[in-house]
Amino acid sequence: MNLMEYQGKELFRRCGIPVPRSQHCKTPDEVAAFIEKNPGKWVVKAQVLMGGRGKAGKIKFATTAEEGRKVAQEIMATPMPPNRQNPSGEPIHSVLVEETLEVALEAYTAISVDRTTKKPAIIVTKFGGMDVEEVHEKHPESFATFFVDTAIGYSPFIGRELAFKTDLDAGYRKQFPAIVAGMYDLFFKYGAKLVEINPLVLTKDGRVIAADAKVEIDDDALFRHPEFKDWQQVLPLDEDETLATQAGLGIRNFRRFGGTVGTMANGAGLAMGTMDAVKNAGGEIANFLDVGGGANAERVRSCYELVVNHTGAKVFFVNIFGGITRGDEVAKGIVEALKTTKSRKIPLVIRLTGTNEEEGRRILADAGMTPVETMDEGAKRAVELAASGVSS
Amino acid sequence: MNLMEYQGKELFRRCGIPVPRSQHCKTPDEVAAFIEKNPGKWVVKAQVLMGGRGKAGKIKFATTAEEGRKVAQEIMATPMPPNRQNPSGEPIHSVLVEETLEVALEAYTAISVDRTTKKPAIIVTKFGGMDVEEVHEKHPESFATFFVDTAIGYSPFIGRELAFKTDLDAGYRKQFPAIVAGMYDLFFKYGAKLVEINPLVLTKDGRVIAADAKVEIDDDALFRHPEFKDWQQVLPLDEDETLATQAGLGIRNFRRFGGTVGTMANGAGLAMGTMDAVKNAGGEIANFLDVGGGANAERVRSCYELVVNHTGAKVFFVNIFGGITRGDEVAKGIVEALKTTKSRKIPLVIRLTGTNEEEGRRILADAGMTPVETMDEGAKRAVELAASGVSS
Amino acid sequence: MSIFLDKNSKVFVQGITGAEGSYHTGRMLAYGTNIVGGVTPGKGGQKTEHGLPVFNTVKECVEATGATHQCIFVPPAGAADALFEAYEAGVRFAVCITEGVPVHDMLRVVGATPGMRIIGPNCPGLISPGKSSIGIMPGHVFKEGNVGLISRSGTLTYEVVDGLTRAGLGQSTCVGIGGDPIIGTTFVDCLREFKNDPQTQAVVICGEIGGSDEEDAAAFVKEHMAGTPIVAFIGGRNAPPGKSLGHAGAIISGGFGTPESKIKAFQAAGVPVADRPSEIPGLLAQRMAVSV
Amino acid sequence: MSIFLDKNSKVFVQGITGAEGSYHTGRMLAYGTNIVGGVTPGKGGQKTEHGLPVFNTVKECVEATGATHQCIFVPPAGAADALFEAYEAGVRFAVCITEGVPVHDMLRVVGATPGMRIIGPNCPGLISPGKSSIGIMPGHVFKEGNVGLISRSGTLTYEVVDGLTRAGLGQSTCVGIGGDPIIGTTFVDCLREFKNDPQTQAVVICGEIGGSDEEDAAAFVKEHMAGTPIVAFIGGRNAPPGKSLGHAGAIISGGFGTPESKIKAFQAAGVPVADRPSEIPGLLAQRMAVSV
Repeated sequence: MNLMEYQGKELFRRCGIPVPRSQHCKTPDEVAAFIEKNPGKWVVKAQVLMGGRGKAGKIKFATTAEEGRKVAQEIMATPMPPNRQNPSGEPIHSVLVEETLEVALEAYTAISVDRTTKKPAIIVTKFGGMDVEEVHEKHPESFATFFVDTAIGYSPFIGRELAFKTDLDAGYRKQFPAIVAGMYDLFFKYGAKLVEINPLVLTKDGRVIAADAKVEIDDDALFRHPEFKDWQQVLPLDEDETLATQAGLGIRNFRRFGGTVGTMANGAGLAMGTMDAVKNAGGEIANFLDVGGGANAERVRSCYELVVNHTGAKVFFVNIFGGITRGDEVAKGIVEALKTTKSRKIPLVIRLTGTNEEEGRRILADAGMTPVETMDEGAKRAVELAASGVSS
Repeated sequence: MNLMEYQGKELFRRCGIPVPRSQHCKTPDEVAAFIEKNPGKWVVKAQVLMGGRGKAGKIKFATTAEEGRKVAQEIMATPMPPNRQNPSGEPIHSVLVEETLEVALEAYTAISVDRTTKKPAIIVTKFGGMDVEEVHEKHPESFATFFVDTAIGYSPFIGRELAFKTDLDAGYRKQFPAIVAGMYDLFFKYGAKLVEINPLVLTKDGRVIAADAKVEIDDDALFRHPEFKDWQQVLPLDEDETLATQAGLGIRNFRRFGGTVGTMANGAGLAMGTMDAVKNAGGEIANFLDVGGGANAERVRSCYELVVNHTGAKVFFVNIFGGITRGDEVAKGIVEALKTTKSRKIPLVIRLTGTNEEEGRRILADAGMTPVETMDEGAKRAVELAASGVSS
Repeated sequence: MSIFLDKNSKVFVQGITGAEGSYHTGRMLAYGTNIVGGVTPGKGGQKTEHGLPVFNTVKECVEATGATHQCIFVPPAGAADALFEAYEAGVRFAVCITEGVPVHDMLRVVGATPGMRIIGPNCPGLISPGKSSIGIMPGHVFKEGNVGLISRSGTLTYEVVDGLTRAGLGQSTCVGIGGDPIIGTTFVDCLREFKNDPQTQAVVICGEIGGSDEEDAAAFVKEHMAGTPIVAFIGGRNAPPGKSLGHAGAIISGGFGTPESKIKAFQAAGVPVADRPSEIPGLLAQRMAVSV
Repeated sequence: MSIFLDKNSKVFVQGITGAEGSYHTGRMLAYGTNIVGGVTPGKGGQKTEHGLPVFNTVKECVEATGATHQCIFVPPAGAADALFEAYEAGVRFAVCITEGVPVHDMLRVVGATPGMRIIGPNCPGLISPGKSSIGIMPGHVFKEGNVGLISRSGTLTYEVVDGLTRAGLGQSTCVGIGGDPIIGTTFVDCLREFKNDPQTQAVVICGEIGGSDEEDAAAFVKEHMAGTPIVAFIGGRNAPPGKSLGHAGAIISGGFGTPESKIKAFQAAGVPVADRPSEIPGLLAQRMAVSV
């Protein structure tokens, strides 16, 4: 779960990371009222999850209440422009009104999870305020990383070491270890997978302040933080994620690709393997669908309807290799789905093996269906059926 | 630093340990006003650091506002009766008005620092509500201890293991691991050396509640918790501790014993050794005084006045073996003390060796003083002088 | 031989009275796994439907049964606690089947349990065919033999093994290491064991997009196992970049983690990468024929 | 030989530009300690008044100088951080002079630095007479020889050593282990080293009331060092029970920790306990004569 800037900064505040003075506003009127009461030079920033707010004209300045109302209206009038990963853009429901900083320098720092060392990794470069991947291409030598021993945890020497190694300006040094301490605290306390400050500003009057906040919370840790429930609801799911949720799947278990061969498998690995098999057989994939471990009949039925009603599938390739998932349950679900569904019907290709496969095959046989033997065979048959348009 | 019950319970609350509903009151009027607004059966408990409140009649019940005022007056009218360790008793400045619990069972649990394993130790027995040392004498087999690996920290299995091992009633089991989690959290978060709940009550309606709270904070960790400043001021120092503080010493660096040989040494070990030496030479010790490492002239002067003015010393044995403490500084302090003090003068026996001993001896020689060579020699001479009453 | 697990390994099941725990305990017993008991707090002293003793704590279980191998079927919130409990009770081998364990719990576990071998979490377990199985793998697909297999995926593993078995290539030990970002045992950890296992003559590595475990494995093979017949497969090659498909670990990030990066690494180590699971047995048989 | 420290041990001083750090660096250099540099964040690149290089971090210091022994003179709030910094930089021997380190910091340090030998905190350091000294002990009191000494107290140690030296009994290594509740190195840790040190022929143990380190030491001697001439001393025997005198560790609690308990333990191990420091040389000489 990605947090918006204002949410990330709220967590920064709770963990003692300095942030600019700000007010989160849901309407242009609120913006105007706030600036009215708090004269000064303010920046109004769209609160969205997509990047590229600056380029999209979604960050503007205001010094008067009227100006604040006007720029907020402009910002919120249109959604963020679409990009490849967010084809429908992102609507803007609120803005953050924030003090403008007299910036002397901008650095970059983040904590994330490193798979290789199995440790939290703290990353620093003195080049902040830019796209960090671009900086990494241009100045790879400017980065330093510290992998934290979790048995020790964060200790101030880590911040010092990183500051000296990356040649951070001396103005940062005194405050930097405490800021990283706050980030590490946030990382564990709230189950974050990423805590990123870009830029970490050194102001002309010597303060070090997190001018932006990017925080990603581990979805698996959300059960520990019921307080995020409210925040979760304001985050827009894309269409595929919404459909997945409605079908009772995890938000990442369903994804559409526009082809004609619908797929469903148990387990992400096999689901990806099934797509690979369809591709290898010359077909175009309609979707990725991982029905999950231990799927029951009801879940199978809802997945059938999801693929049939919401993708361009002309055939539905069901590929189950049972471990924790039981073949009889899946077979029951398929039979029931076909019996009860009011959706259009498309040809089914079923591959069913592993746990309780005999019973599953018997249930399918009783309903007049004959499963294929292997994944490749099933993929081939599905691609043929999609091409021919024949009904099963 | 020991905390009073209401302070300990405030920390319990912050760490999620259930405590009875309560109100801390500084006057009988406050007690009456609280009970007036909150009808029910209340218990009024003196807030003191000394044990034995029940036996001393400092815990009383009240069901009406008038009764509350009356018992609070009675409790606060006289100090806690003196005992050997607190010869002047302890004044009562406030009471805790607390809901009475319908007690089904009482257990005991604590976390402290174990020197041998170098780990936090969690201790449990199902026999609570009594003097724990007495319980330990009678039912040593009822205790279980878990030494926590700090790299792992507290994990709920620890609470479960302790509950099963000590045969805690099943009514405790569900809530117990979370309560110990809160205690462990408090232990590290606030730098406690002891967190003790006695009794941990299981109520008749199935709640598990900390009915008392004993918390000792590590004095060395107080710098991390400026918020304890307020609490620190209400804790009564005994007379020796007050004198130590006034002389610029740590509160544990000065203690009086009623004898005639005053002592001062650098380092607690040598200070205790000096007392042993005086005892061995047949003398009665006036005091323990550890002037600390790296003592300067000014500190030496204030210690001289402390011993001369506030003990029954007839002679003052100064025993310095310099490591981090420099002999010249100590010598300067002695000379200056004698020159400037307006206190009565008593014979001095000085032993000065270690770091910068030559310079120190020269300074003393210039002032007409001749140090003794060894600790035993010094002790013997001091005891003789105390007995003879001769002035140096 | 085999790695990590054999006929004599004494296994206990954490969460043995839960629905999943109980069901798979039955299946493991049926496969021949030497399960000696289980743990469910508050049910100590009872017997499971299979007649196994239940204990309140791991410590009691280990003391009473001498169990050495833990199999975890508890909810995500309790997985780290179960691992710590086993570690403190002296257990040094654990398999965590649980899916959805918070990544920070695993960071803490991995950092504070030196010397403990943890398989998973979010994994199907491991099996030494003909000897013993810990986890949820469907035993009848496997066949005893001399191919070691390591996989990040669960069900894809069965697919691959099914092909091996049909081709007459039996397995020494198959380890499903799990697809989470932080796992206890990596490809390299397993390769190190296979290298020293006399039964294992060849290895199949089933990787996935995302992370750098495959690249690390390729580097290890290059340096230490150049003579061993090894075939690799990379799942999710048709997943679009930047989209996270199911496994939290399978997010393509930076240059590492792309199928191209992994294939290149394996090729540099002389390890052929199968285009589809069904090609694996043929490629492996070729390599084994050459090496003999 | 000697334990922990000899002429070649490369020492660096953390907090070398502070008042105490700088002063005692000079004294250690004068004694012959092989100090190769020091650390003060922000002063990297400078030289100390003694001409030693100053580094910003321990890592830089270790990489540039090959230092292996850390001597800490930082304020209490920074002691744990200094130890962790050294540990992560690969240093495995540290002496923490700092007094007033929070007990929880030491609990965390001791639990998370396996394999690191930490002396202290709140200790005078250690000295291998004639070779090297780390800490604040007054070198001129010591004399090279074959008596190992371990003490919880600082200044009392000097008292005892002074007596040994005057009696012609030189020392192999003298370790002031510190008087705090949680210390890195205990009597037993030191005894284990002395047992294997060819230079050390006899040992003096200077204990104190409180804790159970002395009892543990007595048990170790009984089991492993029965033939070695050893004499003990217990400080604070005239401290009243329940009163805490100076050292937080010297609080009498329960049955353990009383002078009686400690004396009894040593006597059971055949270790004579001196009534006063001045008796130690005589008792030790007696034991050494017998054992020769």
